[in-house]
Amino acid sequence: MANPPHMIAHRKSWNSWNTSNLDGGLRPSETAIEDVFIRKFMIGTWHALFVSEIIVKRQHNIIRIGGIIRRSISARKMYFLIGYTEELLSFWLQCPVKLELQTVQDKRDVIFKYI
Amino acid sequence: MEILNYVKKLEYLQLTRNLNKCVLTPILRCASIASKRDHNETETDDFKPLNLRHVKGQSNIRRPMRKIDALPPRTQQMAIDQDWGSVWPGPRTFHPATVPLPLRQGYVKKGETIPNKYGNAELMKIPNFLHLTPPVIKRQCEALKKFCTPWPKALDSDEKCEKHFPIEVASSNYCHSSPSIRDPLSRIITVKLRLSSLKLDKHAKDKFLRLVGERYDETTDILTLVTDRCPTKKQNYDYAMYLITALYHESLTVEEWEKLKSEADMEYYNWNDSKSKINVEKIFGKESKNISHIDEYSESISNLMNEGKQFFYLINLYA
Amino acid sequence: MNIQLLQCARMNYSSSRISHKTISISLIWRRMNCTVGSTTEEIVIPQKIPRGPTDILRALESTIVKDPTAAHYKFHDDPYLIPNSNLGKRSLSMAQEAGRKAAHWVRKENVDLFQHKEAEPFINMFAPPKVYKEDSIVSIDDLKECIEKVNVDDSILVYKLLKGKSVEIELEVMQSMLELLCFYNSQDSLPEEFIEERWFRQSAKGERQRKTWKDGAFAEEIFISIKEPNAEAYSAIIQGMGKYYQIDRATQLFEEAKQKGLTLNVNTYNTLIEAGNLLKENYDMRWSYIVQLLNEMNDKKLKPNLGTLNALLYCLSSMGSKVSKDYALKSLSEFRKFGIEPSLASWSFILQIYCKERGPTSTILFDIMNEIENKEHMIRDIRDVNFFVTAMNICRYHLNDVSLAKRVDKLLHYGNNYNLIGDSFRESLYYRHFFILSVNSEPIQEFMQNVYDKLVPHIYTPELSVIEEILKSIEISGAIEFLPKLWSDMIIFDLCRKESILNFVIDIMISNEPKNDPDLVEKFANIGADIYEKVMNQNEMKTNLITVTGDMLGNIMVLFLRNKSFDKAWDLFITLDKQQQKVLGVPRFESLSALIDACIEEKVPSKAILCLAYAADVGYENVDELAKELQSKLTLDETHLQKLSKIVGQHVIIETNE
Amino acid sequence: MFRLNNTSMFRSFFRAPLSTATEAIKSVEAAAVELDKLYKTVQIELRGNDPAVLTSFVKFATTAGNYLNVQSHSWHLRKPTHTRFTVLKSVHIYKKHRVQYEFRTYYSFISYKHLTESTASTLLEYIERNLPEGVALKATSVELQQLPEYLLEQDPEQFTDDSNKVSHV
Repeated sequence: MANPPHMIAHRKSWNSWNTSNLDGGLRPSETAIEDVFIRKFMIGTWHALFVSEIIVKRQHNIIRIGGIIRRSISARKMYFLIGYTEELLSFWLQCPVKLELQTVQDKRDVIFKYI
Repeated sequence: MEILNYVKKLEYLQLTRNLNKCVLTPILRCASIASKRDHNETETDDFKPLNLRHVKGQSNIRRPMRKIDALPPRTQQMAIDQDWGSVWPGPRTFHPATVPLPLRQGYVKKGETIPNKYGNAELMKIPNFLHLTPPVIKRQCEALKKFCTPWPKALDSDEKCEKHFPIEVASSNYCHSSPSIRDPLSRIITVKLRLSSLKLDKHAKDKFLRLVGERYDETTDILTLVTDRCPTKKQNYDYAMYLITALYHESLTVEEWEKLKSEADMEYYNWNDSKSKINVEKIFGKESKNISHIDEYSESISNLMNEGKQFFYLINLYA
Repeated sequence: MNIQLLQCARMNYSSSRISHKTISISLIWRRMNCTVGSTTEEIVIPQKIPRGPTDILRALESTIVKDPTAAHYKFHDDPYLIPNSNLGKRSLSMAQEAGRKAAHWVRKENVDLFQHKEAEPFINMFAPPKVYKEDSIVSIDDLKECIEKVNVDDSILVYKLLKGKSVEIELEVMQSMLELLCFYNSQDSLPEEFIEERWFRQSAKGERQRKTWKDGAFAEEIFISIKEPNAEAYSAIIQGMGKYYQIDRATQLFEEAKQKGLTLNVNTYNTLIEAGNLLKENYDMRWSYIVQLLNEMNDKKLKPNLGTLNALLYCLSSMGSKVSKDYALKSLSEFRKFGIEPSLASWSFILQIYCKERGPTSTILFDIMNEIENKEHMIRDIRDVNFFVTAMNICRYHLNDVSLAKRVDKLLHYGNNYNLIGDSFRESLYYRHFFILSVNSEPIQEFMQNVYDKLVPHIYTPELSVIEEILKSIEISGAIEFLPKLWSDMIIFDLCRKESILNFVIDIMISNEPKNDPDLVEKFANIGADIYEKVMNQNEMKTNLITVTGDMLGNIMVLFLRNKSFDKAWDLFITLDKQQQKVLGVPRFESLSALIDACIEEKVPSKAILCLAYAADVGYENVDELAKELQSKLTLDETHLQKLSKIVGQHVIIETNE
Repeated sequence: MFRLNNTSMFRSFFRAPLSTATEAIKSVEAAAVELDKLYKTVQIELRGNDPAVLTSFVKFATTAGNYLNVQSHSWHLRKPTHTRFTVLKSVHIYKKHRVQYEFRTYYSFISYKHLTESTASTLLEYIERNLPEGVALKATSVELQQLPEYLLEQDPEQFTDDSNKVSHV
């Protein structure tokens, strides 16, 4: 997060992985809008839980959403959110959606550099 | 009325409290520890002001978060000789508690340590191939072998392939990351055909070549047809095959008007049929094959007519 | 629309093309063989290997074995999100399903927002369901679709709407509607996609024999509205009533149909045979009733099926007389003549018939296993899922044979047989039997290595009774090296809330002192510290608190002392001394004397005297000897001696002084 | 001649329907056995943003090909193609200051040689299923076909007739 966008592919990697931005890629605008939608949805649904960017990976018609979250709510609530998010986003985007999360104890665990 | 008074009183109280904060505390800080303790006690005993104006200062005391223990990462329980292909069977975002490797990733300045795998988003971003380790590929291919068939032994070289299978049909399939599996480009069909495999005589070949135009490559003797006007691959394929059939049969038939073909319409200059031959015979007064050096002459004329009056040609000829 | 048309066209094309092509190829081949083939080698084109759309995935899946460190794949693979107890497994997967239900609800509430079609080809599961209201315009096709999609409520609504418009509904649709309503008792069941709820639902044992058929519900309405109901209609309604235990009316309708001279289908007879248990009280009457029904079937030339066999065996299994065994075997062989192979459900009924709790031991399970071993079984009867639990139960209680249990377990893991385990309740019951049987009949080392480590915690989380058995086995064999692992598992599974089990663990640790293994001693001390912390920091608000006994604390103290951590032991003693109202009873004398010995070793006479005072307070007799020992080992000053004399009396000290 | 044959066959069909029916079934079975198509080459073009991912994938795909006994070779384009967008850095003004966005697409190619249809579809499905995120794949297959019957057989009369005519001209 500490690196500006022009450092992408040098010091850090992309947050969205899809084939729309390649030569001859299909649906570039739709993909971008959907990615924004996914990010907003995740931030709102998983309120104050994400401590990293939201990574959206698309492979065939599967969308995998990754990220790091805090352990500030119980595992049961998280499972509710997982079920809800996966199902509703699948309905909306009409692709199978999978969450691939990593939990950390504290916000500070993901910070490795202060600027 | 009473309420107003109350509020005023409150304001007064608050003022004193603020005064306390601004003036007294710094002084008291300098004072001895004992007196400070006394002061704190008095403050807590103090009448608590009702804060109506701004609720911000009134933070309700949070219940201390119950710390929920997580299991230790399961990398610790993994056996050394475990079957990695079963632990990580498919494509998945990296997870530090499942991958027992001491990985590090991230950009740092010189001399600093690269951040480790826990809570590292960079490692989660990059597509990994942890599910495709060499032994796993081998194992999976073994399982897939039952779906494969061997290539016919008799067709081990390109020449043999070409001899027995003169038509090549090329088409593409696309794999994108999108909810739709369609790609308009996949409809295109390219059919290649070696012309010598068709039994064409002189006239038919001539007609065929005139019909196909630049789709025929003389150096390789290959006809290439690209069809993309129909919406599906199958239709385009059928169309291409139809084209070949139509071309073939069309070139075999001889129409009435083809007899009108004159010297100017010939596809190349043929001295034997040309006016030059008649003229030469007229000059010499005998048949052309009896004239000496007639072969060189006819060849030069044909070359000149067929290749054009190119400078290079002349140079080559006389140099 | 266009695309669909094109696809149709394409399909036609391809089918015609295939036949055409193969013919042409064969023709060419013939010629090639005579012209080219004779001079050069023959070209052999291999045949195409037919392959379904998921065959590759299945082939790849076959290379994967179970990973013992991983949780079930329905759980998120993260240390925080992996459930560790039975309760956790249940609540987490149910929470996830609740989230999915919430999403379904959102979609249902906002149908108009989910009308876009992004995917190509479109996936129907992502589309919102069609909503029928009182004022929606419906056609007969809608009704057909509702029946097709097993929407009971919707089909009732659509049916009513159609009736309101007095649309003529053909008999075929009426029949399928009636069948739907009878099968589901005129109400919607749990949707197919919520598998977790099905998995964790308690086996519906309690409500088994109760009448649940809705009298006068829509199913009956439809049945009445069919003019001159035919045999199919009668069959459907009788089966529905039989399924939901409305036996009286089912038989009534059965008689009615018979009077009309209708021939009901086999499944109706099966239902009626099963109802025999409820209809007739006497065993003999039941049997004659069944025989009568079978004869009737024979008269009407109905061919019995597997359902008939299972219904028969079900009735026999609850009869319990000696004849039932004979009847069971006879009917098995009889049905074999018809070419009907018994399913797993039949075998489980046979087991129930043969292996009664108080009856003689029967080894029929060996014969059954020989019959069904090393085969992949498909579900053919809904009660097939009972087999593995029943078989394991018999292995444990009836035969007590671990090798047979292993054979059963092997069969369970053969191919896709694991699908027949049933639900979570049956699964844990199965493993409970298996665990207790193996821990009681195998050496503990082998058990831990072959069974425990492979199945716990992700496939099966042992219950308290199982843990108790394992602890017993550890105690008997003295295999204390497994205790630390078991203890950490117990903490994870949240099984250490019971006082008896805590005491049991402590007792094992006390009575089996690891002599020359300092590592284990330390681990034991840590376990002690865990227990100590647990019992002292209990939430007062909770019910069923663990009572803290002095005995327990004394034992923990000994564990500390064995680990040479005197300070901890001393802290514990202080709390013991101070919070006497909280601690029930007193520690054993041995624990106290061990502490005093340790005090002597540490050369802290004041502490030793304090301890001595405590021992004297609670009234142990042998305090005198301890005091003597203390005096002899340590040189005490005046004040200490004074205190000592106060505790044990002057005589002891004087004696030693002399 | 042809017609005669045809009618006689129909007659026999009616006379002994059973035997011919079984024969018909047999012939259907024979037709159902489908022969493999032959592919001269299957060329795979990969596009991706990250060259490292592409190299890993190419390595995987060639290894998989080797295990399935398919010859393969691979190559990369040395430089990526760039698609650039230049826009104002500020929202509306300051024309001097711009920012440039760029899409880079790296290309890799794999070519498999001599596959039967079963092998090709298996291999393709296997590697497509394992295609990493952010990589697009294009598989071009070149199928070998024989000349259709109707292009080989000619009407002999027409043929000779034609050749005569041409020679006359």
